[in-house]
Amino acid sequence: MLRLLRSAACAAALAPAILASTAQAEEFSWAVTTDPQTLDPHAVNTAAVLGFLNNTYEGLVRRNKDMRIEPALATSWEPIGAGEGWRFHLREGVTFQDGSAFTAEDVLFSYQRAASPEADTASWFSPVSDVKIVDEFTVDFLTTSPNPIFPDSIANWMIMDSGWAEANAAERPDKESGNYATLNANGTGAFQVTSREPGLRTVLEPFEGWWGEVEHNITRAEMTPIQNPATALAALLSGDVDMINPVPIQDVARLQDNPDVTVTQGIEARVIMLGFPHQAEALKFSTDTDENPFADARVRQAVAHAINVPAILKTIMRDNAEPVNQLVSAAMRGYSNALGDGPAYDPDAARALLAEAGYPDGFSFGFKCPNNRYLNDEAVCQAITAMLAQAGMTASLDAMPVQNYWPELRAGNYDMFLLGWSPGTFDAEHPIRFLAATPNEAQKLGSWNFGGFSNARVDELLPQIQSEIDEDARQAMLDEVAQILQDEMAYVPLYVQPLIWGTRSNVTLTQRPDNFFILRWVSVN
Amino acid sequence: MLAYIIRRMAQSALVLLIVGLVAFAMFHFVGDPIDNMLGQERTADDIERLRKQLGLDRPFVVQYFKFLENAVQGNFGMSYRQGRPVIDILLERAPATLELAAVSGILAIVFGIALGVFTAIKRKGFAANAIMSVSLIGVSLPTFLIGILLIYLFSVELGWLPSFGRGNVVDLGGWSTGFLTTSGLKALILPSITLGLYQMTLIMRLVRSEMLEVLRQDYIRFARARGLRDRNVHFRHALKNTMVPVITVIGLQLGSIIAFAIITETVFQWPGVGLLFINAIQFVDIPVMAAYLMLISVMFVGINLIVDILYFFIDPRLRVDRTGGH
Amino acid sequence: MAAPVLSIRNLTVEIPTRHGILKPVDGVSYDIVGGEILGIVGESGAGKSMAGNAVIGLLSPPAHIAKGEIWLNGARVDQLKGEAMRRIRGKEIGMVFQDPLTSLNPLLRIGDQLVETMLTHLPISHAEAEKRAIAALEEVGIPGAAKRVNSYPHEFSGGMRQRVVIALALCAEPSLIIADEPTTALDVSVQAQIMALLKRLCRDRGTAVMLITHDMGVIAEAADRVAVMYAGRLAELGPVREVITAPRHPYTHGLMASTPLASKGQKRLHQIPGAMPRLDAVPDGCAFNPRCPYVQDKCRHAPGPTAEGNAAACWFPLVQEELS
Amino acid sequence: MSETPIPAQKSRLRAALESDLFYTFTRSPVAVVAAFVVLLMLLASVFAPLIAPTNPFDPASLNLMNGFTAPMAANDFTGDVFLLGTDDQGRDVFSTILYGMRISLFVGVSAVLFAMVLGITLGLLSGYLGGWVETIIMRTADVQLTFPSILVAMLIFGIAKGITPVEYRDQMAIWVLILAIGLSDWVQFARVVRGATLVEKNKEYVEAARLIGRGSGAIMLRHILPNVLSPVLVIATISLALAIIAEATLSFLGVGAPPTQPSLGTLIRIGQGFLFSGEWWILLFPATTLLALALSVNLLGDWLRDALNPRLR
Repeated sequence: MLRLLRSAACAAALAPAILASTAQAEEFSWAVTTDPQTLDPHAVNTAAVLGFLNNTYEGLVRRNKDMRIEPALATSWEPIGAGEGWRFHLREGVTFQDGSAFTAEDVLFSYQRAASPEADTASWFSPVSDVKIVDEFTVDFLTTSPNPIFPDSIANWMIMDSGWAEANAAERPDKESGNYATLNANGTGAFQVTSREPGLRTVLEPFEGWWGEVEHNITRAEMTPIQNPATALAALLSGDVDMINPVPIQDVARLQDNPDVTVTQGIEARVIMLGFPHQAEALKFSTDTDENPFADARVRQAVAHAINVPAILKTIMRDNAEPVNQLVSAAMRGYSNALGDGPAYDPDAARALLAEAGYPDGFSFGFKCPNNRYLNDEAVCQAITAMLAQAGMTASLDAMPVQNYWPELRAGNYDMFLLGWSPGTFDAEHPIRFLAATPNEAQKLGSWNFGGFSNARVDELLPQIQSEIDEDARQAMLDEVAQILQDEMAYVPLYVQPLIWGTRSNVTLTQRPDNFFILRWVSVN
Repeated sequence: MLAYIIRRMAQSALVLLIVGLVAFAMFHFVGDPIDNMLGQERTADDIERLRKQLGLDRPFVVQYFKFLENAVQGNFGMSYRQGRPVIDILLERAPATLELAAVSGILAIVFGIALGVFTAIKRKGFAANAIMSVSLIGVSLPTFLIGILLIYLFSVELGWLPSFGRGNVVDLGGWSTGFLTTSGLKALILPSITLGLYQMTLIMRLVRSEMLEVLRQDYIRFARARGLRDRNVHFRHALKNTMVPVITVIGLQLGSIIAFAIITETVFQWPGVGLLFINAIQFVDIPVMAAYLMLISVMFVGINLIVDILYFFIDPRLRVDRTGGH
Repeated sequence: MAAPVLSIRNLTVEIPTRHGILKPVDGVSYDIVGGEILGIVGESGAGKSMAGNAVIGLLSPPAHIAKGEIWLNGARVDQLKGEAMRRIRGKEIGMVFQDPLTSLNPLLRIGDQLVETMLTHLPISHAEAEKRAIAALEEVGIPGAAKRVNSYPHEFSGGMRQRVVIALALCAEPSLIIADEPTTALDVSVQAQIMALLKRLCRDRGTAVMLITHDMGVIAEAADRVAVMYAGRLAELGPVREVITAPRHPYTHGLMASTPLASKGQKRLHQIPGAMPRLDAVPDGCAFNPRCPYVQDKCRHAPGPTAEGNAAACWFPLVQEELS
Repeated sequence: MSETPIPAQKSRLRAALESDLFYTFTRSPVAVVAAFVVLLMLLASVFAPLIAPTNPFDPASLNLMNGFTAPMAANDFTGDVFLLGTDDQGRDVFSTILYGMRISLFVGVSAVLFAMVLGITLGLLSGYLGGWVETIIMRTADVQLTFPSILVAMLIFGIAKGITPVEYRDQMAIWVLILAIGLSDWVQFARVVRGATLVEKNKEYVEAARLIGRGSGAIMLRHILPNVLSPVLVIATISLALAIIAEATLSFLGVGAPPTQPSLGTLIRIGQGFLFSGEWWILLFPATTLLALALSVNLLGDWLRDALNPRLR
């Protein structure tokens, strides 16, 4: 039996590719760099997976075009008592794509599933002590302490149909062996997955029974992973795909001049920064010192002074990124407006600080950097290496693929490293919890604080921030932490990574700072 | 002959064992799969638990024998990344690579032999010398650059051919083929040229030098002295003798076509096993990497076996001591 | 005397090199009539084989015929090119090479090699060619020819293979056979058989034979006349018996004296002092003059007279008693 | 990459060098031009520090604001002018090419030398000694051929990086590359040398040397080795071109020379990112240089193959 996988496109294939994309106006195809490794919304907590699944699964709440929380499967929610938890009122008449109805049972099941040890999303629910079904369309989430940001923190928690999961033996996520939910999806979202070939293509078609108002005009959408940036760009230029993410930064200017292509730019949530081995006795890769200069805040400040961030943004990022003075971007909740600018580019000041710290002739050290994780990461690290050298700090740069990078950082094989952080909750509390809190395995704190930065005041403020309901009081504490981190220069924040999407010019879409590509906001003209 | 084949098979099995061992040794250095299986909110506990679950905490030798034990039963485990049986993924991807390799291989063999014979016969001619020199460009630029330049020219600038992928494929009972659709055939052109160019050059040069060697043999002089037509001398007498050493190398080349497909597939986003392997490296998908290397080895050993059997048909002297090589 | 099958007139082959133009064959003339075996003898490098290659048109470039004429059955062939010359090869001139081990294509059955040769030159059907192939093998004395016709060359012994080669050379019934050292690579015991075979076949068919060899024994046994070559030139030409028993050129004399066949009775073999000059250092005058025990002034300046018909290329030919 | 076919070679290399080789060389314009290019590039790499206007490997001397300057045009910010422009780091492309060529040639030559010494040794041993030595060596070669060279190189690169102490890893990158490419390349040397050794060891002169009591080592080195040198020389030349290309390919796969000390391959890998963005010079000049270098070496190898094979002359 012959089965045409893309029946409609056969005729189109005979015509030149550019005509094909306009002739099939409602067909849309886009290229991503990383294929989502699973369709299970609770198995892996990464942007590639959650971003894609937002098109087919939905949570109780969702983010709108401005990243604000808006009702989704819950129509409204309110705190219970004085911070005992949150009550969600569920939307009625919602069905899953397989036709079964959405009820409070599904919410409870999805909580149990997403909070299970097998899931990768359990940390979202660490403040939750219990979940109770009040009635068929009301659910209570009880928290151990007041949790003002809880609705925000579950925006990517997606609801799965309990009956479907049980029928297909997918009651728990299975990262190792996978299960039915790894390759199949059954959400309540605007699109349903009609074909899934991992690593090759995933086809989405509109879900006719969706509860929401349709803004898009897509009849069929196809997602293809393309790893090589040049190939992806060629595919966009030749019209083989309608959208690519990201556009290589160096190509932005050229694309903007191309009438067939539109570039959509924005500021991502991801802050790029430098990290240090705060607790190390000595540098691992130095040839001229057996101390750890980076343990001294003055040396870290010297690093900040030595780096010409504007020059990096001008050349390597080509004016497509914004400098930043803290660990979150201005688009995030809890961003500290009160915080002053960080150390400006000033090589002389850097040298002076080094001399003050006892290193008038500088020192040598090893600088680890990923080469396939962040936009132009390797080039940025090279530029930083050059700038530090000009201030007397001789870095030997070791750039490596990310799969080797994290193990190196965990093993402490670095004297300085590059890190990008995107707060999953879109809140300034997030990086404090993961990057600045003293590492504490039991309390799940500081789990990405490789250098072991430790400040008693920060550790003291963090639980207060987490439970403070008053916005102003909370912001004051966030400002204080931001100030401490800047004074200590725990990390040297460099810039906010840009979002650069390229589309054919007949496509309109909305870009969100979390870099999620939301298909229901796309139309093809 | 049967005894010979059995002996070859035994040797091949040994080769596979060693390949497996080496492949496994490598995995300790390609990185840690854990980071790709967990999101940024994972804890050290999560890492340890998953490591244990995957058996990564056990000694390397234990892991290897476990792998062998399963592999013998045709079970290559589950992909860490896709959570599916590796064997399914490989079977799904193999047609793309095999079709690409087949087209590239045929291009390389047909043009390689034709041009090799031509340049050998017209050794002093201008055209032959021009072909010899120009062909070197094919081996003097890295494959990935040739691929990117082809995309730039034929997809972006001219818009004639697709820039990536396989086009539309038709499913023939589990085998997806791009041969039956126009877009599938068009999609094959650039990748197969990119992949075949290097091998074509090698085969051409090999055929030329072997042919020159054959052409100065006594039996060719004798054939000429008997007044046989040039066509007969070149294609019946010379080419057949040329093929004896050439077949060995072509066999090896076909194996490396499949390996070199890694690069071509990356450049053209060709959904074959090579791309799968590169992705597997990126995500430290150890079972996929191991199975891929075993697959390559099996193919290679198979090709070598076929080459050996071909000898029986081409060379009546049954001279199979190829280890001497040419 | 009948009209010669092959007639070579003043043939000169040249090879241009960076050391100047070499003349491996320099002004050689001789005739061969049908049924006659002309032995060409000389040391290696004397130009024997080169002359044979020139006749059959298989000189490998840059060697080429610079001067002279080659006539075959009354037609001039030295100026024929490509296809015209190819039609003559095999059809009018057969050739037997030195080494039967390498003369046969190892990958083709001998029957096929015979058939393809006949089909190339003779207007016969494939079936007829196959029949004749078996007959040809029988004729050269291959036992069980009907079966062996399907065998591959490596399934034959050296002597048998040379028989096959002779069958191949003769299968299109050429009027001239060039046999280039046909027995050198064979066991002594087989040599005589092969020579006898060649001799018999050619006598029967009236084929002219150019028998190139360095072995005076073979010449003495098989040839009717002999041409002695030295440094590309013809030193002496004459009936075998005369040349062997009464050489007139001092080189021939030396050659005979150093051959066991002709010098039996002598206590030790004679040796000519020195060595044949390299082609890029052929001396002025007679090429043999530096080694000649009878050299005179004239020999150092004037090239020897041309040996034609029945003569020696020597200004002062020996007139001597028979050696034996 | 497979073995390059070299017909067995009998004449003595030295004799060829003394007379005919040089003669045929002068008669081949292609060879003369190729040799000239190779020589020029060799000299340029050796004397790169003297020729290059800047030292691109000295990070302290770089000015990022010079980045993306077009050839022979003044930079928007600094007003500096560069012959072949600058790359994304503000490095003078001409200088990076000179230094990159140095790395490429160093890696290529060292890898081939390494492969050659290893291959000749193992080839001689297996050909001359035979028996289990031969079995082990040639089976190992078979196993290695089972692994396509590019995978072998990746594998060795991975393992070597893994077992190198972290402190030395930065300096090791280049050596690891050499090891990886060299180890993936020895098989063809070994095969050819073994084949030639099998032919030579039964020759009368080897027989004679054995009879007068020469030791195996002496026979291999003094008698057999000189006779296998010319095919080895030809393979070495072609391997050099292959090694340079292999280094570039490894660089594309992310296991090449470090970006702070880029080879030609790394430069091309970086430059291909700028193919569509208009900064053509970052790709074009290194790619042309690599092409010219590899092409010339290949042409030389071609010529050498024909020239050292008297029967084809």
